[in-house]
Amino acid sequence: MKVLRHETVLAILLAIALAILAAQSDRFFTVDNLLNQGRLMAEVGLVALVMTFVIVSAGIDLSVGSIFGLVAILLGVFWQNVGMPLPLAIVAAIVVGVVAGLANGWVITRFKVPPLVATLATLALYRGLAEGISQARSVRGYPEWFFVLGQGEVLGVPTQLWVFAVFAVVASVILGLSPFGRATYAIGSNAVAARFSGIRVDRTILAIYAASGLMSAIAAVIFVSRVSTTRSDMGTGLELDVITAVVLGGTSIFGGRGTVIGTVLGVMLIQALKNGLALSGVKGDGTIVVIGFVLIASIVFSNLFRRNSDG
Amino acid sequence: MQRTVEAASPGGTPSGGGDGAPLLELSGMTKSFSGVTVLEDVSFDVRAGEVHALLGENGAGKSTLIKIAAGVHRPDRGSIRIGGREVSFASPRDARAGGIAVVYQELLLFPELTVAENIFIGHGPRTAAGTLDWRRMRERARELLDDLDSQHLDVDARVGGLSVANRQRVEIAKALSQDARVLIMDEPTASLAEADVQQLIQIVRTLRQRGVGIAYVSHKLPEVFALADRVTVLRDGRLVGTEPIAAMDERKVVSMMVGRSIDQLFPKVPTRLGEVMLEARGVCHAGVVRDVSFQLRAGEILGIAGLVGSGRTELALTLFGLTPATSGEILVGGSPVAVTSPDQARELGIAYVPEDRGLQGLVKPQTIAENIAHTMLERLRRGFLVDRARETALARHFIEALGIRARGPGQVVGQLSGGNQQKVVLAKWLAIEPRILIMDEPTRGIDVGAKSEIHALMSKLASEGLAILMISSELPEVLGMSDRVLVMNGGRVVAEFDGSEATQEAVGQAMTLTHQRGAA
Amino acid sequence: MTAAEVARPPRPSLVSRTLEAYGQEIVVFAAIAVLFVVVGSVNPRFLSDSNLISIFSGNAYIAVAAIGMSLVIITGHIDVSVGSLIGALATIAGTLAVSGYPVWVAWVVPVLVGMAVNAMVGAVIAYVKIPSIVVTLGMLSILKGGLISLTGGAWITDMPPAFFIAQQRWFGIPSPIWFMVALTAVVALWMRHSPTARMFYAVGGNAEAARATGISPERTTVIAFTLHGLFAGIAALLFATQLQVIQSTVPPNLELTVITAAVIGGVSILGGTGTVVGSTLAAILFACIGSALVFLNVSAYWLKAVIGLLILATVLADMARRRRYRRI
Amino acid sequence: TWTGGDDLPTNPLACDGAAAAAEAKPYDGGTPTNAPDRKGKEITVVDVPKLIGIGYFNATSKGIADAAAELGNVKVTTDGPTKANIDEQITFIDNYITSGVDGILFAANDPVAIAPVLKKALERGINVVGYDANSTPDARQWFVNQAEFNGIAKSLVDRMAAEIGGEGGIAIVTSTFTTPNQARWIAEMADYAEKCHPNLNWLETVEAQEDNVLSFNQATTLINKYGDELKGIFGMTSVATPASAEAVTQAGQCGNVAVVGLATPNAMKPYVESGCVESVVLWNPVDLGYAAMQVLRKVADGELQPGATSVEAGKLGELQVINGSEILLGAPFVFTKDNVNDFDF
Ligand SMILES: Nc1ncnc2c1ncn2[C@@H]1O[C@H](COP(=O)(O)OP(=O)(O)OP(=O)(O)O)[C@@H](O)[C@H]1O
Ligand SMILES: Nc1ncnc2c1ncn2[C@@H]1O[C@H](COP(=O)(O)OP(=O)(O)OP(=O)(O)O)[C@@H](O)[C@H]1O
Ligand SMILES: [Mg+2]
Ligand SMILES: [Mg+2]
Repeated sequence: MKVLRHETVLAILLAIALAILAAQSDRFFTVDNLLNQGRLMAEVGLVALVMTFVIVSAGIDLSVGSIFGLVAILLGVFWQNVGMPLPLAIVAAIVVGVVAGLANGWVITRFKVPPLVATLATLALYRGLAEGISQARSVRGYPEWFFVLGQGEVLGVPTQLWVFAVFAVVASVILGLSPFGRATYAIGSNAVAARFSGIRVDRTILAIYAASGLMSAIAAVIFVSRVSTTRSDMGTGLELDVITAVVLGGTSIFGGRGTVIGTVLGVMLIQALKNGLALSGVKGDGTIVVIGFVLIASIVFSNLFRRNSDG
Repeated sequence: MQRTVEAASPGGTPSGGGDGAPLLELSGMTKSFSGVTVLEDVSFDVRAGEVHALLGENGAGKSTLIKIAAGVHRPDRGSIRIGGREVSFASPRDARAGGIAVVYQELLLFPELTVAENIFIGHGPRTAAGTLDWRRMRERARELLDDLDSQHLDVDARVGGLSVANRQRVEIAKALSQDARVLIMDEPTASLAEADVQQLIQIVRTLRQRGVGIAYVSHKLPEVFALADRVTVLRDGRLVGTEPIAAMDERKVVSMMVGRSIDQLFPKVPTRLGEVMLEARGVCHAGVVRDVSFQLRAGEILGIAGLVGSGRTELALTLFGLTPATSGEILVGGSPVAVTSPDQARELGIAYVPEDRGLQGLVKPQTIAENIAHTMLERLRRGFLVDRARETALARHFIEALGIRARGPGQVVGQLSGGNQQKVVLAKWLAIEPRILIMDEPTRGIDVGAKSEIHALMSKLASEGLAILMISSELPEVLGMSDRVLVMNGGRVVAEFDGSEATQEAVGQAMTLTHQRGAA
Repeated sequence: MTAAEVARPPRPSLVSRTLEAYGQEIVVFAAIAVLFVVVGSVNPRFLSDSNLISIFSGNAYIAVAAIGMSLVIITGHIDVSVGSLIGALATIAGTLAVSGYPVWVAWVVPVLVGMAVNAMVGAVIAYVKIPSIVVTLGMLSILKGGLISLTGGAWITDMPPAFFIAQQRWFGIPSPIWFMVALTAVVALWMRHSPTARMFYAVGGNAEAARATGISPERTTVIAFTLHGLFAGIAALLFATQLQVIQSTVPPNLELTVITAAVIGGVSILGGTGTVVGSTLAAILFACIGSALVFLNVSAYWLKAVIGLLILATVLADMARRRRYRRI
Repeated sequence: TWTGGDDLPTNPLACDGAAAAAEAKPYDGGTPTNAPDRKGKEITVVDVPKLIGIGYFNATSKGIADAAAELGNVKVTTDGPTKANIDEQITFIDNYITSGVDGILFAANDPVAIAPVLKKALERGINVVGYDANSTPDARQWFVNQAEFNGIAKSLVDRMAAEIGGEGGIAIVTSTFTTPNQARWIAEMADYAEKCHPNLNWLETVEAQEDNVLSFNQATTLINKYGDELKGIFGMTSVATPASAEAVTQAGQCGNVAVVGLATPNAMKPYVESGCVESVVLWNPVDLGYAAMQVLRKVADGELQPGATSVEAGKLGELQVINGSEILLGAPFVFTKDNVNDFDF
């Protein structure tokens, strides 16, 4: 067994980071600020949860950012131009997100296109659809109640943080303890053997990519509610932030290894660095550099530990 | 040109057992992986013009010893001599420079590259300008393959599309391309059908005539006795002994290998046959399975013999729903069923132990318990979750029942030896309590000890009423274990024998004769 | 005669073997041809040599970068940081040029830096055994952030005229086109005929087999990345000297464009196959699409959508082709 | 012609340049809740532009720094996203609110998206002043307007008309169709041209992000596509304009294709000097930043109160307050061969 799991390494790293940052600025380690950070990291966090499944199953989904943008735009278009009632518009937009995810899964399973290539294509495609549909118009003026999701609080905690927490628990249970999770790991480390064991490989993969679309969509709705407007360029570059968080969380990019807890820690660590460094007077560009180093370093460490522990 | 097996006919040509300084001499080899000692003070040498067989159970350390000789692993202790001169290999390149070529157990080829390039990768013929000389590369590849009379092999074909047997040929050609003085072969016949084995034996003999020294690892004793001049046996990483072949017989070798004597190799006890469990009526798949019909009864072991590429695996895949039948009818327990996916097959009580353990059978980085659970995910479900307790219990039960040598349910499968890995595959399918068990090459690459245990298991299961369909390229196994024998060729069932009337000659002949007809 | 002989399909014809080996290149080339015919018939000006020349020279740097990316992917790795690297090298080149160093210094140094940086990256990947996507994701951030913090994002202007190598015309053809064509040709031949280059294919195809054959996957990886750095450096030069102004920031999404070019060009993301001819053709294809949409009066709103569809189409075509030739 | 941007109404100026009667609007900006008395005290200010690393915002932050230095009692830092990305910009501002700055200067990537976080700032008693790109008025106190949309539209179109003799095909290279300012300007330009220069033939508008090589390629494509039909190119960003000029130069079309656009002088000098570009329209972004900083100081000192009609902005003198809570920097400035060398930003 491993002496020191990657998750442990991360937890320690996070603790250290929090300590240092708290020492740097007395405004960092306050309930207010931390909760606020929770609000800011919710979108990336949600997408990262499912991206963990995707990567554990030895896949990757580069199109999340574009689905995010597409759903945001459609939400606005359905509501304003099509004239649906907002709740319906939300549902409809999310459905489209799921379909977009399914399409990814379909191309991957049906035509055996490597996920990276398939989603590279849909990355452009979905973003293009978003821009084409939006015709560069942004939709604004949503009713107040809608902002509860992105700007409101429940029991003093940002709404989306609750959403994130719930999904995080659900996701970690599914991946860690459910038959579906087992299937995901099996597929990730040897898809052929999984198929030969009667595991429904294609169906599982379809489900995973659909879930990826779903979660991107939900994140998009939350985001629109947070910034109270929609634009076709929303979510640009989201995929890299998400993948960084997941990989930092110890999920093996080759599949078969990784946990949701790790991902959550990864997301939190990144957010803590972004915020804490800013508060300690480090500029945005400096922060990016630090995150880059932390990513590489953390993987190096846990690799060394794994090397020593189980040959 | 089919030759019958010269099982147990002692000795190779007298030219063997060449004298003078050994071409390759390994002495006092000790090697451990992350604390685990897998070789301890082993000595082994190869002389010019001899075949020196290296035997031992799975995990005995044969491949490791070979990888040391090939410069892949560095020994912790011990010395390597070539022609009496002490050397040390920093990399496989050094070993090759020293005239040592290896045909590895897990064929190490480049699927995307052509046959010719696979043969010459790293030492291709150069033009004056120092660039690769493709024309000469292809010519020489052609010559080498013709030497191995594999005229049919296209030097421009992508290796990824070749059959196991053909990949094997490419590997050997690759080894010969470096006109090595020492050729090491690690289980070269593990995945070959009889005909190809015979061919390989011929090749090895020819090489020996040319004065090449050959180290030969195999679990198949007949071919060892047909080829070897000397035999060295390892057990648990230690040297048990080195003897001239003349001084040995199968029993002695086996007892040296497993440290006890194996009472019986093919312990099939005839059982009372129950009703028909599985029936195929004119089953076809694409071009590879053609109009196959047969009946399989409870308690019966139905063996399928055939040459490589004869479509036995394809038949199994069709029955198991991986490549659904394009026409024909499959009946399970007398009622017609449509099997279009493995999970359907599983629900029908059909289990399939595939031919490629590593690729199709197991998820090596996962534990024994997890691997067994793969066929049972739905049944182990409690609420939304996998019942860990039952999962572990299940694994414990089978480790017990099948005598899997492992630290426990939590041990990673990749660390087990071949035989025990095969038992885990068997376990994960017995877990579903199948009515029909299809076993494809059930003992491929498995040592005699583990082999006889698996055979014992098979006949026990049969006697408990399981219907077993056994595909094997090892004729003795087919003959020894089957109640009935089907012979397949070109995707067709071309002959059927009752256990009693099935003999080496009859079956072998049926295979080739029909094969000739099929060709014409 | 042997059993396997029966199983052996008849030796495929030269045509079908060419199709198998160079199918993707052919698909992409066909796509370009179709594009030319269609757009040309709608608006002949598209085929005017002035337009073709500016399409090619304006995007040559992507093709050059894609050459290096192809090497890396063929070797079984990937680099998502190339965009940032090119941005950084371009800035270095500009800075040197304006701070009065001789022009050739401003040309050579960035290339050397590119090689050095990527050699390091390659070493970390190969010897510390960290997946390339992880290391390069990190590099992406480091280079991007580092660049801004160092330059403050100030633009670089009034470099000496001699510096603008990409604006020179040789025999009436802009130099970037020469670079693109020459480098592609040389590398393509080298990849086919140099024993060293074949190691990329070996390692990408089966690293373990390569090791057992005496090829060091580690060394090969480092070499591949170092060369990748070389081409990134050259690309950066073309990129930097095309205009009078150098934005000392990272060109947006460049890494995705470059990777896409390589992949659409037929370089298997799984490693072991592909040619740089394919990646260059793919880069040209994208350039043509960008221009063609303007000519076809397709609302620029739909540009990305069209590109996405096109990528999907080429990939599916490739998969269909592979299916035809896959033997099991 | 142009379909993008927002659906807000346009308001083209009179062709003769008679200023449209600016109807006096009441103050519609927001107010910080119980802001501390900052009069004369040293304040820390953060400047969060749309993005960092482009010449234009380097210039504005230079102006801001100058003003701060001149005032002596302001500590100001410029920080922002490397891409014009609303999410990151919001995060930056949010972080600085937490870190407890006294004042925030911003140039919004999206007027509505940025509003909530700005309001949060106001609630925390922070002074908020915008420049270059506005937010919804109630989310900030004042906005320093470099020049009104219709004013910029007028001078751009007038310059173009003058250079190409009032008729011919013209095309536009802009950043993205979603960028609010550019969208507004183009909308205003289209209507103004319709009204005052009916013979200008609007051919096409292309996107080029803030990427100068892409801008160059797009401009080149336009030149190749329309040949002689194309008489002029508008560059709508400080990136697109020099790139377009370069495209015209490299295509050997100087004199045949006019380039008029918004840009910073340094980037344009080569083309202005070579005569390929006659005139560059721009307010002076350094002044813009300078004014914004001055205004923020005045607000902090409580010297600029709602209802004021003008404000004294250091060396820039009196700046007039327009439609409610905006401060007008002045008419857009035109750089030509004669004066371009007097500027360095
Ligand atoms: N790289 C490795 N790391 C750790 N253990 C290893 C490694 N390679 C081999 N082993 C262990 O060393 C022992 C000997 O392995 P080896 O492959 O030499 O046995 P073998 O005689 O070839 O068995 P088989 O007949 O199944 O091929 C096995 O227990 C195996 O698990
Ligand atoms: N690992 C492999 N990769 C690619 N193709 C394979 C592989 N193994 C087998 N094949 C293909 O499948 C066919 C089956 O190979 P195999 O040697 O198992 O014979 P078979 O067709 O399974 O029939 P049998 O089981 O009777 O030998 C071969 O003709 C070969 O082309
Ligand atoms: Mg072995
Ligand atoms: Mg088989």
